[in-house]
Amino acid sequence: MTQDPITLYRSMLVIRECEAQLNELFAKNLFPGYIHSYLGQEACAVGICSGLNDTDYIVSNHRGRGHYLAKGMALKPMMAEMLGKATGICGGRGGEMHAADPALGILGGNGIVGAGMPIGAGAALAAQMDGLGAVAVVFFGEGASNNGAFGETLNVAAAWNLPLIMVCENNLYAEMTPFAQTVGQPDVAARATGYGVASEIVDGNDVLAVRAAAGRAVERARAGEGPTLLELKTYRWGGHFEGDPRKYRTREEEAEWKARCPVARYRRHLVALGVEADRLGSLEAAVAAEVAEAVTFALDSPLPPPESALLKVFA
Amino acid sequence: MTQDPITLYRSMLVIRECEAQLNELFAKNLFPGYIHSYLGQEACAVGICSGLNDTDYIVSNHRGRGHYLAKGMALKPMMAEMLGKATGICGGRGGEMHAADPALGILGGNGIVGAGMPIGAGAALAAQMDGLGAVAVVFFGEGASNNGAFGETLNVAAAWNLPLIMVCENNLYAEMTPFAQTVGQPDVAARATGYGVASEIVDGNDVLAVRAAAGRAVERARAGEGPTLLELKTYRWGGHFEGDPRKYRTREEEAEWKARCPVARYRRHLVALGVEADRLGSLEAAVAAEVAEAVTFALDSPLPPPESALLKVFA
Amino acid sequence: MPTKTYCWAIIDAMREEMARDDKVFLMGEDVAAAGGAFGASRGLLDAFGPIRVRDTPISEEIIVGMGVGAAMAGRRPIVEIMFIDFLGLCLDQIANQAAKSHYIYDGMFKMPLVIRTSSAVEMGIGPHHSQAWEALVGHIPGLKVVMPSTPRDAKGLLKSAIRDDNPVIFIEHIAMHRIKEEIEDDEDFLIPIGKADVKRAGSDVSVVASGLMVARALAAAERLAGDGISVEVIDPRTISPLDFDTISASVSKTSRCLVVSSSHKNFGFGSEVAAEIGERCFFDLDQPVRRLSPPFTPAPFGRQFDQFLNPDTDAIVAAVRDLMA
Amino acid sequence: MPTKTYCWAIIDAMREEMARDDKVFLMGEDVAAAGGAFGASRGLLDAFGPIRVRDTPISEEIIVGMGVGAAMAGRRPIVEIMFIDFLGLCLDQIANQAAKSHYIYDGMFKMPLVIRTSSAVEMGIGPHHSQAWEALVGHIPGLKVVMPSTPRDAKGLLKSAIRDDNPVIFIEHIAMHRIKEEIEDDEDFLIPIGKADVKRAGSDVSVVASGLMVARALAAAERLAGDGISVEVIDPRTISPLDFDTISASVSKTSRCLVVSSSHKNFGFGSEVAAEIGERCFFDLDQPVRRLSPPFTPAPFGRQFDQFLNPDTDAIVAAVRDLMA
Ligand SMILES: Cc1ncc(C[n+]2csc(CCOP(=O)(O)OP(=O)(O)O)c2C)c(N)n1
Ligand SMILES: Cc1ncc(C[n+]2csc(CCOP(=O)(O)OP(=O)(O)O)c2C)c(N)n1
Ligand SMILES: [Mg+2]
Ligand SMILES: [Mg+2]
Repeated sequence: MTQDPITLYRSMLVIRECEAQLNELFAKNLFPGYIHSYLGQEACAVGICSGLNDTDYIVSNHRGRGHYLAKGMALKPMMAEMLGKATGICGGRGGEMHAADPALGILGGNGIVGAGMPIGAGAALAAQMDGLGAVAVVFFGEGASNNGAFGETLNVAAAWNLPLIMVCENNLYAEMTPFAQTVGQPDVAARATGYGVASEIVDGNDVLAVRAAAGRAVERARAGEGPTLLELKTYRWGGHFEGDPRKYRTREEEAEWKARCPVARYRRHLVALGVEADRLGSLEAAVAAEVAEAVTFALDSPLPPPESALLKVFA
Repeated sequence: MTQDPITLYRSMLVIRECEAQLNELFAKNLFPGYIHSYLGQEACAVGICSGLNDTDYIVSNHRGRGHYLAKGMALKPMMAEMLGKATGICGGRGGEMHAADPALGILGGNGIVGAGMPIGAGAALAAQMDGLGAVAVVFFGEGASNNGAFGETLNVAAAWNLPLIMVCENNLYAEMTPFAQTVGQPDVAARATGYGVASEIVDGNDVLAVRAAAGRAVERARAGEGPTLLELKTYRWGGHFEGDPRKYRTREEEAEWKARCPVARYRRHLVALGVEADRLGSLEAAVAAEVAEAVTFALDSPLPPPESALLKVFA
Repeated sequence: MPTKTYCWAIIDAMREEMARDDKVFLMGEDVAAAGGAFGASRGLLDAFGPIRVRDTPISEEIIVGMGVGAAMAGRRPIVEIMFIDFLGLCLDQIANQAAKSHYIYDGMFKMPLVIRTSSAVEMGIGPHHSQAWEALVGHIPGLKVVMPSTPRDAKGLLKSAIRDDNPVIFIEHIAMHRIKEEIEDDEDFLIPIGKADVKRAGSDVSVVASGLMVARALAAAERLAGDGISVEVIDPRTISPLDFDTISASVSKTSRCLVVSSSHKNFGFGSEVAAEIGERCFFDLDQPVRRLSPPFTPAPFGRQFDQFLNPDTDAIVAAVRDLMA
Repeated sequence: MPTKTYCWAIIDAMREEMARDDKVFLMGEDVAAAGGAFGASRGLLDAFGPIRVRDTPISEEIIVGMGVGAAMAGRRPIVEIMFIDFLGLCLDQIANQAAKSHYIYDGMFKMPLVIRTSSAVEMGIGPHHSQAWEALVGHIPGLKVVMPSTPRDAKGLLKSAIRDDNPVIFIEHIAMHRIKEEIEDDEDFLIPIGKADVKRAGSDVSVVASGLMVARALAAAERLAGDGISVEVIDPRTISPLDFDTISASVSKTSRCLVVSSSHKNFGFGSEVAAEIGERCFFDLDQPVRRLSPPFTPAPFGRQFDQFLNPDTDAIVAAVRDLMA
């Protein structure tokens, strides 16, 4: 992935627009099922993936659209997948929590919290065996760090010096429960040391900070220096899924975090760098149009035929 | 449990004798199945349990005789259980890896590495709810610390401030694999901090050091100050089970550790304290005789009737 | 008698039993402050406080495992595993610990542990939130597996499960949460575990239906009655131990048996019933025991697939007609 | 043809396939330096080095899960879970990840993962090392479940499993490690997954026997032949997908069927066979399909219990005589 500032901004915008337009669909009752919104976390996926190649792997979770898009998944098949359409990247079988693209090293999402960690470690192991310098990234929420797979994965990654980057997007809540209420120690990154894994805590709303930390971690991994755990402190603007009344937190807290909007922040940075507002404006319009086109494509696409449920149980 | 020095020594001796006499049975082909010997780790169980009451809980693992005896399980039913006899404390159904005694808070062994940890946390939770100051201890090997249950348990114990003492007997090997080869960081205790759990590394062959550390941990737990992880550095003299040819380590390493014998070491301490060798000698003879009696009792006891396998599936 | 939803029946059962016995407590993900991911523990935190109604970390293995330990130490835990699809993360604690402790330790410990979990079959949420795994846990000795199909059954069975000294897996169906039924207003209203319920009497065909399928079997029976086919509908209510006596008594009478469930055909609920009834009622049967089940595939995302994969009333009607042919 | 033990047949299969395809690698607890907890990977570390033969931490969930990830990234992992009793610690990775990825992702990923595991039924090691869980994994769509009963079958099936692009659970039986058999000395000697094997032809009764029970069924057949009863012994070899065509062809011929296995009766292997054969062969059967299985209890410590709980040759002989009565 390229790292030029405009591309970086564009990548965040695409995610932002997708989430916004999906929420509109949901409000209009046009979305089949749950939406796990990525609004507010755009800098995480984009910062991390901006330093990865197509040959690097990512493993996502239930909140995966940001990851898919940042790693380069094409908009239309991604969007169609979310709506469960036949034109989706998985033919609509995976749906909102499951998309993948082998050509880009996107090894899928997951409906099981934490289950992606061992899968990421396995991809890192394969990459290490291949010896071509590829790395694997696992995205997971802070809630997932309480699952047993977390400790097992950190340990084996350290023991085997795997080129694995564990990216914890700490958005403070796991479903309706504040993370702080389920732990004895609030920083996920602090758990790495005990397993012999390097770690950093990063402002997850600052795409440049995320990108820089990712760069360090990727460099270490490619150099054979082993795994890193990055904890990105961030916030999900929406509920656990759309429609969640968010009784577990205050509207003030939400407003505070929205004021730290990662997209607006990077936009200000670009303006300060001298990028003209016009250029950004037309980029924003272009992205909105592109996403709208993808949404239309997805809406207009047919559902997969029910009988296709019987196919592909086995290779 | 009392803490007087002779009782402490006696407790270690009982374990030592049991292990020695069971190994003899095994050599004579009189033992039905595997023996996971506790030889060399006597100071761990005794040091920990010497500070516990009958109302405190322990949860053991596959290498459990030391724990059972140190917590006070009667010799004969314990020994008969090991041989799977009807007079065993579980009627011989549990066998070598499973004994329990509700009256003494001994909540069983386990054939599944790591599975005792959540059970211990559950007992600690019950103790906390009871509000009577009881604590729960889980014994596990360093190998078990690589299992997912370990991180989950540390986390919840810290989050809920459970009166739980996690006792890792680090005897350097898990079956035939050296611990150091399966981790990125060799101290299990170091993993506690990241989860917000207090920890100590202790010389597991020094019963007084273990007892002191256990005392501190128990005190914290009873005072409502939460969990502690104690890592006791020790060594199992035998193989993973009797008959294991121990190709994964050197006879020199074994000799070094035998020179650090926890029983002999405490005996020297007692002699230095002025206890007469005679008194110790007759204690040793008495314990040997008592264990021999238990072995005879066990050998002479009948097997449970096969049809009893159909009983007690449900309460 | 008050009318309650399936969801409130579950809440009521827990509230009544928690009030009755202070050893009972509830823990699981989002069960306390949020009142349950599906609202099935609303009000319990307020009623019983944070010691007895606890939000856990996302740690399925210790959710069950702490339940095991707390039960061994004298409590009567109710633990919640949000979706039955997550059982793979805690099956060791279920199958090797909870189910075997009473047995291994010669009856010295009771294991009054209820594991509440939900099936989301047919809700279109995709492959990790759509499974019917009652047969999986049905294969484990020492467990009881309960699957209520109506609000009243849910309440009476859950109360029995909480009072039971054995580990009980209690499988709720999210798709049924809002259905309503009149329920006895009696604190000691219990439905026994291990007893099947003849939901409709009939004489021509026995339809054994569980969970979501009970209502469809009843609807099918109604339609078939119009054609003069009299269908007996049996809801086992308890998957393990299965009440074969009730089922075989029915089949001996009707000579025909259809089993309908959300459990995959292969190694599933239907196979267990067909094997045992095929044996017990061999000389009474006019036709082999037939199974209507989802085919042996995962469930893709989307309701259209669920509808295609799972038996509906039409399919039951057709299968019964086939049996009568 | 060289004579090999069951254990060496397994080693040979892995060695040949690892030599043939450098994408194949092995990981598990004690599989490398120690050559396997039961010696079933002796020599592989020396032959292929520490990159391809790896000792793992005691972390069952990631042993399987890393296999899943490595397979998605182009490798062909063989992972070992020491005892099948430990599957409860990794069932999510097996059932939700390995078994479903090809399906969910519309065939974009293959899942050439072999999960080798051992059953220790009847070895007296007690409740956590004594289970026959083939039916448990048999209930999961997307998995293949293979259970060889002889050295030759073990080799041919394991080689097929390694070459298969789907996840395969390969269940070894420790009690059979030392039995010997002649095996073809051919690097491409394969036994197809999904095909049952008629281990002995006969005309009066079909005995479907799996795993440890095959040898007993054959011994029983030998004894019964002396009484003039001709027994056909069918070893399914593959538990899922089950080759019902071969079994039903046999039962159509014999009109009588007994299923013998180490799998619990309830929701077990026998129920699956009895249900399907009871349906397919209903009008051919003279007697119901009978199941000989351990009763529905855990296994206590000690061989006397195992002998009591598990079917032996006498029991098979008696059951066949009953069927003929
Ligand atoms: C094993 C498992 N347990 C529980 C759930 C239900 N669940 C889905 S998302 C979620 C919260 C995850 O929180 P976190 O990891 O912080 O990710 P976030 O949703 O905040 O991005 C839970 C509990 C699940 N899908 N899988
Ligand atoms: C879940 C599980 N995995 C593997 C095993 C096989 N096993 C039994 S003991 C053991 C080693 C345990 O090592 P450690 O925890 O260090 O205890 P130690 O035997 O050294 O006391 C293993 C791998 C098991 N019983 N359970
Ligand atoms: Mg979160
Ligand atoms: Mg050890």
